Amino acid sequence: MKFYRVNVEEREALGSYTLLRYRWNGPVEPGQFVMARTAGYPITLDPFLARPFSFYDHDGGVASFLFEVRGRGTALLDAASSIEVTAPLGKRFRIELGLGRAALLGGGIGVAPLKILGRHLDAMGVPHDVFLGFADAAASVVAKDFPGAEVATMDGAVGTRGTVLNASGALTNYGAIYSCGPNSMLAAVKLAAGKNSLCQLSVEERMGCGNGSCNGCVVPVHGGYVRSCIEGPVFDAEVLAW
Amino acid sequence: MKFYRVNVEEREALGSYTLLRYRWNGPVEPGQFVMARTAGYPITLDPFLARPFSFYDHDGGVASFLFEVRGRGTALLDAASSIEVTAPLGKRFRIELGLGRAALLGGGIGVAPLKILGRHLDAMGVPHDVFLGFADAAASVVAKDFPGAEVATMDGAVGTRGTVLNASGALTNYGAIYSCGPNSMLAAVKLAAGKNSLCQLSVEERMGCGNGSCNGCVVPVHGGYVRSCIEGPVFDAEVLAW
Amino acid sequence: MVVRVQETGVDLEVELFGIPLRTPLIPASGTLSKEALDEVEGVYGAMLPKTTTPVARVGNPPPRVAETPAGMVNSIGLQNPGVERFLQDLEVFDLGIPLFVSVAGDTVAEFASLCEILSGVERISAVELNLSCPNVECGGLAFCAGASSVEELVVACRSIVGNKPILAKLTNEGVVENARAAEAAGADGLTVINTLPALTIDARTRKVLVRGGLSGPAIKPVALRAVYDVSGVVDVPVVGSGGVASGTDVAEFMLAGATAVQVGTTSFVRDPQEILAEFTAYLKESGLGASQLTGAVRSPDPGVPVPRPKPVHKSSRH
Amino acid sequence: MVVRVQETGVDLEVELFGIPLRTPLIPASGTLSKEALDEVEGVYGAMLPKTTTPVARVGNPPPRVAETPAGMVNSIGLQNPGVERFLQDLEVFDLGIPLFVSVAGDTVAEFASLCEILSGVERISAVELNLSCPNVECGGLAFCAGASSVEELVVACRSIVGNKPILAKLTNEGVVENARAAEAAGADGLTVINTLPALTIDARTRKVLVRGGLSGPAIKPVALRAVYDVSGVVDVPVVGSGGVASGTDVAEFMLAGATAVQVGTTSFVRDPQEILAEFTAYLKESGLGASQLTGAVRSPDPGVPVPRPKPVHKSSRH
Ligand SMILES: Cc1cc2nc3c(=O)[nH]c(=O)nc-3n(C[C@H](O)[C@H](O)[C@H](O)COP(=O)(O)OP(=O)(O)OC[C@H]3O[C@@H](n4cnc5c(N)ncnc54)[C@H](O)[C@@H]3O)c2cc1C
Ligand SMILES: Cc1cc2nc3c(=O)[nH]c(=O)nc-3n(C[C@H](O)[C@H](O)[C@H](O)COP(=O)(O)OP(=O)(O)OC[C@H]3O[C@@H](n4cnc5c(N)ncnc54)[C@H](O)[C@@H]3O)c2cc1C
Ligand SMILES: Cc1cc2nc3c(=O)[nH]c(=O)nc-3n(C[C@H](O)[C@H](O)[C@H](O)COP(=O)(O)O)c2cc1C
Ligand SMILES: Cc1cc2nc3c(=O)[nH]c(=O)nc-3n(C[C@H](O)[C@H](O)[C@H](O)COP(=O)(O)O)c2cc1C
Ligand code: FES
Ligand code: FES
Repeated sequence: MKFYRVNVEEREALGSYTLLRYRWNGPVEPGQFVMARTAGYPITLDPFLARPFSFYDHDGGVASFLFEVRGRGTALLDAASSIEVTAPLGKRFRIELGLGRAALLGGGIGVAPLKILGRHLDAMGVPHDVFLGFADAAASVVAKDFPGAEVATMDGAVGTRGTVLNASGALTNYGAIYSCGPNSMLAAVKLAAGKNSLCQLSVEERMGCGNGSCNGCVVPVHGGYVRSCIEGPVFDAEVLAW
Repeated sequence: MKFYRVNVEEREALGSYTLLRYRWNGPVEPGQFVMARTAGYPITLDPFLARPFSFYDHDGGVASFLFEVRGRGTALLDAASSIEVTAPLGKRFRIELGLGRAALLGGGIGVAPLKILGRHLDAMGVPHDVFLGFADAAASVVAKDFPGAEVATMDGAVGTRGTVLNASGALTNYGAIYSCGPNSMLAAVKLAAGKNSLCQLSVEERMGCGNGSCNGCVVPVHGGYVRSCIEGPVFDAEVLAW
Repeated sequence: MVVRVQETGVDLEVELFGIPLRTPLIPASGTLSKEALDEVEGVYGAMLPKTTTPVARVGNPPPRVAETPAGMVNSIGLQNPGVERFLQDLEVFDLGIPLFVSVAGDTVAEFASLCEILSGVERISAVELNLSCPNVECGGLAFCAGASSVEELVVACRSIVGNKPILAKLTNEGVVENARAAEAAGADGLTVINTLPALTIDARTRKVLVRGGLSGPAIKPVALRAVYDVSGVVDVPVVGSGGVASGTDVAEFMLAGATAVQVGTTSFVRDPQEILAEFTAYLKESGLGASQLTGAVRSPDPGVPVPRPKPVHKSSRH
Repeated sequence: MVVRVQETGVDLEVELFGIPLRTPLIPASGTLSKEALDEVEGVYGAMLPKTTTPVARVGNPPPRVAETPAGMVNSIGLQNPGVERFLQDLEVFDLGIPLFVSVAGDTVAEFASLCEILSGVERISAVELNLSCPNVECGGLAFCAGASSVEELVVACRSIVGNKPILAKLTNEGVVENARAAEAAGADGLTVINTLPALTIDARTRKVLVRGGLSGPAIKPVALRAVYDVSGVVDVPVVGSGGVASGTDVAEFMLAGATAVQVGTTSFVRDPQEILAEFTAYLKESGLGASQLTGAVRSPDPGVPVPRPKPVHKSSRH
């Protein structure tokens, strides 16, 4: 896998999350992700693997991802001035015109790809509502970057008390549903979406390579498993055997 | 092994070598060494082991070591702003009064401990000559920090052409001989020193721990091996089975 | 390849059981997908796709991978579309270099049937037997759990694969004995080693995360030992595998006795082009051709030391 | 130990074959010298000095250690002053905690004679048999190269060591079979695992640097697998060893099935006090006592997940 060394242009603290910007000129599609790590010599052994992050946005040659510090990899990314990234990877959210209103549902750090997706929907004139669910107020800080979004927090500190589905209510009136968050939430969204709308889910599975080589990042589909880094991370809900 | 995190106070480029200073208040004896590495999280896995360095000097609460970048460990030390060091380790050069003039012979990066040793000899009123051998002019830059020292370079670019023993000539007139450098040089110094003077050699062997625990750093003595991190790194020449 | 020598002044070519490889690098089976092929142009001396089995395997449920210190544990379960489909798609793996194919089955008969099928495919230059997979006829013990089982399998495959060379890929446990057995049974070369049995635990959830095979830099010293020991007792060429992460590592494996070297896990985190570039630089500094390295640590006169390369890391004085 | 529990509100005590250990940590044999003892006060539940042999051994010529990715290879050659001298100096290792002694010999008779000597030393609480050393009566194969050899050795030691518990320390190769054999032969516990056979090469000089045993974080997943597999088939307690580098690692080994855990190589690069502090914090967060962890990954209900600890690394925004 080829990595490119880039300088961190800006790092913004957004409550529990960090928004990291770096210069990237190539195309970035909503739903795509990047493997990122701190720069090594020539590779880092600790952590050894790079980490996958959805693109948060890409604007004027600057790409960004939003992340939560969970372990060693993200802690280092939260401090480094120079990082290494792959080219954008994976399948994008598919946008279809003429389906009517779209609902975007993000859970926790899974709100990340909804930013760039929302911009693309706007550009293509697709009306949409955004629903964001967080654990608590600190995690919900990023919501300020989603004007008009409905927010829910598990502890009720901000917005509706409960999950993102408590904020959204029924989804059956939407022609397209896009969602990213913990797999358990995606399963709930799939159920709530029913079968009549386009329902695209961005899944999260542990990755080895990010370029299809290791077969590590699979998700269950009817009849077997497929790699989420190549066939995903965005899947049509009905494809997933959840 | 206990490591202390210290800030690099100053890093000075001296030709092929780097002089690194950090704040250290405890006592440091000439000939002692330190295990050093870049600060980790909580340990570094790459490199995994810390590296041994002789003290170059210790003055007014600031300790220093002089090093040559050889591999990954020294390359990182050459760039880090915060490092981790152990307390001073190992046996010191023994200074005996009344032996007459002392000769200090350093080879390459082995000149390092002669700086602090020379200062101690001065303080105790022991007259001494310093002879320094280097590969080439770039390595010999540090000689400027040893006023009055005789220099030799292998390529003859600075001082006498040849080894440190070409610069010093016969050693039999000295009452005490102190040397540090590659083990092959130390063996030559031992031979040249003969048996009538105090001859103390600081040896260099690969180390695992630095505190006597691994039995890795042994040198041959009559009847077996001893650990150079505990029984050394400074040995009486006659002890060594070279 | 002549072009490459002229370009760099360095002879990267090696010969593996009579097959010239333009570089001694081979992708380790199961670590290079067709989607990543365009990244590796010019790097490898032979191509080696993921192990194929008689019928498709869905593989194991996730999580399948977990990071470990300087390595990773995987439990893929040989997910693959089966040999028929594999051969239909074989063309994408044809990069104009020798094409090796890795096979595995549940029984000796399955291995043999795969060898028979492949024997008819001209484009395939050699067959690697993945002996780490469980032998269902022996209570699920791996085929390389015992020398007699290795021998039986290699004999069966050897007799049916025609004139294609066979590489027997061994695990670390019992590797020297198994290497002798494989050679005696007619293997033309040995791949040493596969992943080490390992397990990871998530202390937070108090659950097993992945039970599988350890690969990556962590296992390099174990693999080097196996290559060194095996190449000391067999006459057939040894292909090194396990933790290769740099050009120096490639050299170390060859010096230890390998004729060619596989790059696996590290290709997930590093551009293999860099590994080839480093290896090329090493050869240039040492003044040797790649093939001269094989087993050179056993030479009584290892020659002039290679000058220490200047460290990449640049000093930031302050 | 009661003091400790009151101090931290955490119960660190475990019981190993009836011996209470105030913490589950034990120094791995050969990795803690008397010179370093004052650094480890309060950390360990039992003391375990370097393996002793019937007569002094000078050990192997240097170089004896080489760094590897996340680990090191050592070839010390059991340098030690012999059992007589060892017992004279034993006092320095008496930190008021149970004292275990590791023994090795060239033959079964040598092991047995060591056990006989130690059986008379009241201060010694248990004996660890270092089965990784070569058996000169079996062509230099290690004592743990086969289950029958393990059994013979343990039986001989068991009968002569009196009422002191025996820990059989096994290498990774064949560990499950050997564990069964050792238990059947009367071992009271098993230490799992010793270093992995490994080799390092210096590509610059083109020479073997160190041929010996790999230890450190690199081998942790291999050791965890061995602990998990062994503890699944024996009833005697398992002591984990291999790559323990943090408090989380201690927890992982115990969750996998270990009753106590040895810290070896990492103590060269880290203050073991930190490991104990991290482990204590883990217990605090999980609300469990140390002894409740043993084998908990096998429990059908592993309980509430431990909250993710806040990362140490502080963000430096810019
Ligand atoms: C397609 C995709 C997109 C993602 N997008 C984002 C994002 O935009 N922002 C964000 O904060 N996180 C995102 N994640 C999750 C993110 O990759 C993990 O939080 C991160 O890998 C944790 O690394 P760590 O070193 O901090 O944690 P550790 O727990 O120390 O990591 C150890 C290992 O487990 C893996 N791992 C741990 N947690 C996860 C997880 N939840 N998902 C996948 N792998 C995991 C790591 O990659 C690493 O290999 C995404 C994951 C995937 C698969
Ligand atoms: C008591 C003692 C004092 C020393 N004092 C100094 C000093 O003042 N200045 C200085 O520049 N160097 C000194 N050295 C040598 C220094 O430790 C090595 O140059 C350094 O460890 C190289 O590390 P590296 O990561 O750059 O090289 P690498 O080659 O990448 O190191 C790989 C491994 O080999 C070991 N190693 C490599 N070369 C040596 C060597 N020559 N001696 C010991 N271990 C080695 C490393 O410690 C490490 O474990 C001393 C060595 C000893 C034993
Ligand atoms: C994700 C993954 C999948 C693998 N799949 C196979 C396989 O299908 N067949 C096989 O023989 N080896 C397989 N291996 C083992 C590698 O080919 C290689 O022998 C091993 O990983 C050690 O080399 P490395 O450390 O360079 O990865 C796999 C390894 C990994 C990491
Ligand atoms: C330098 C060194 C010396 C060792 N000496 C012994 C020994 O004398 N007896 C023994 O049983 N194990 C010995 N070992 C093995 C350790 O006790 C331990 O089992 C092994 O290193 C794995 O644990 P670790 O990764 O925590 O070091 C030694 C290990 C090292 C690194
Ligand atoms: S992460 Fe390796 S195949 Fe998807
Ligand atoms: S370096 Fe470990 S004993 Fe000296």
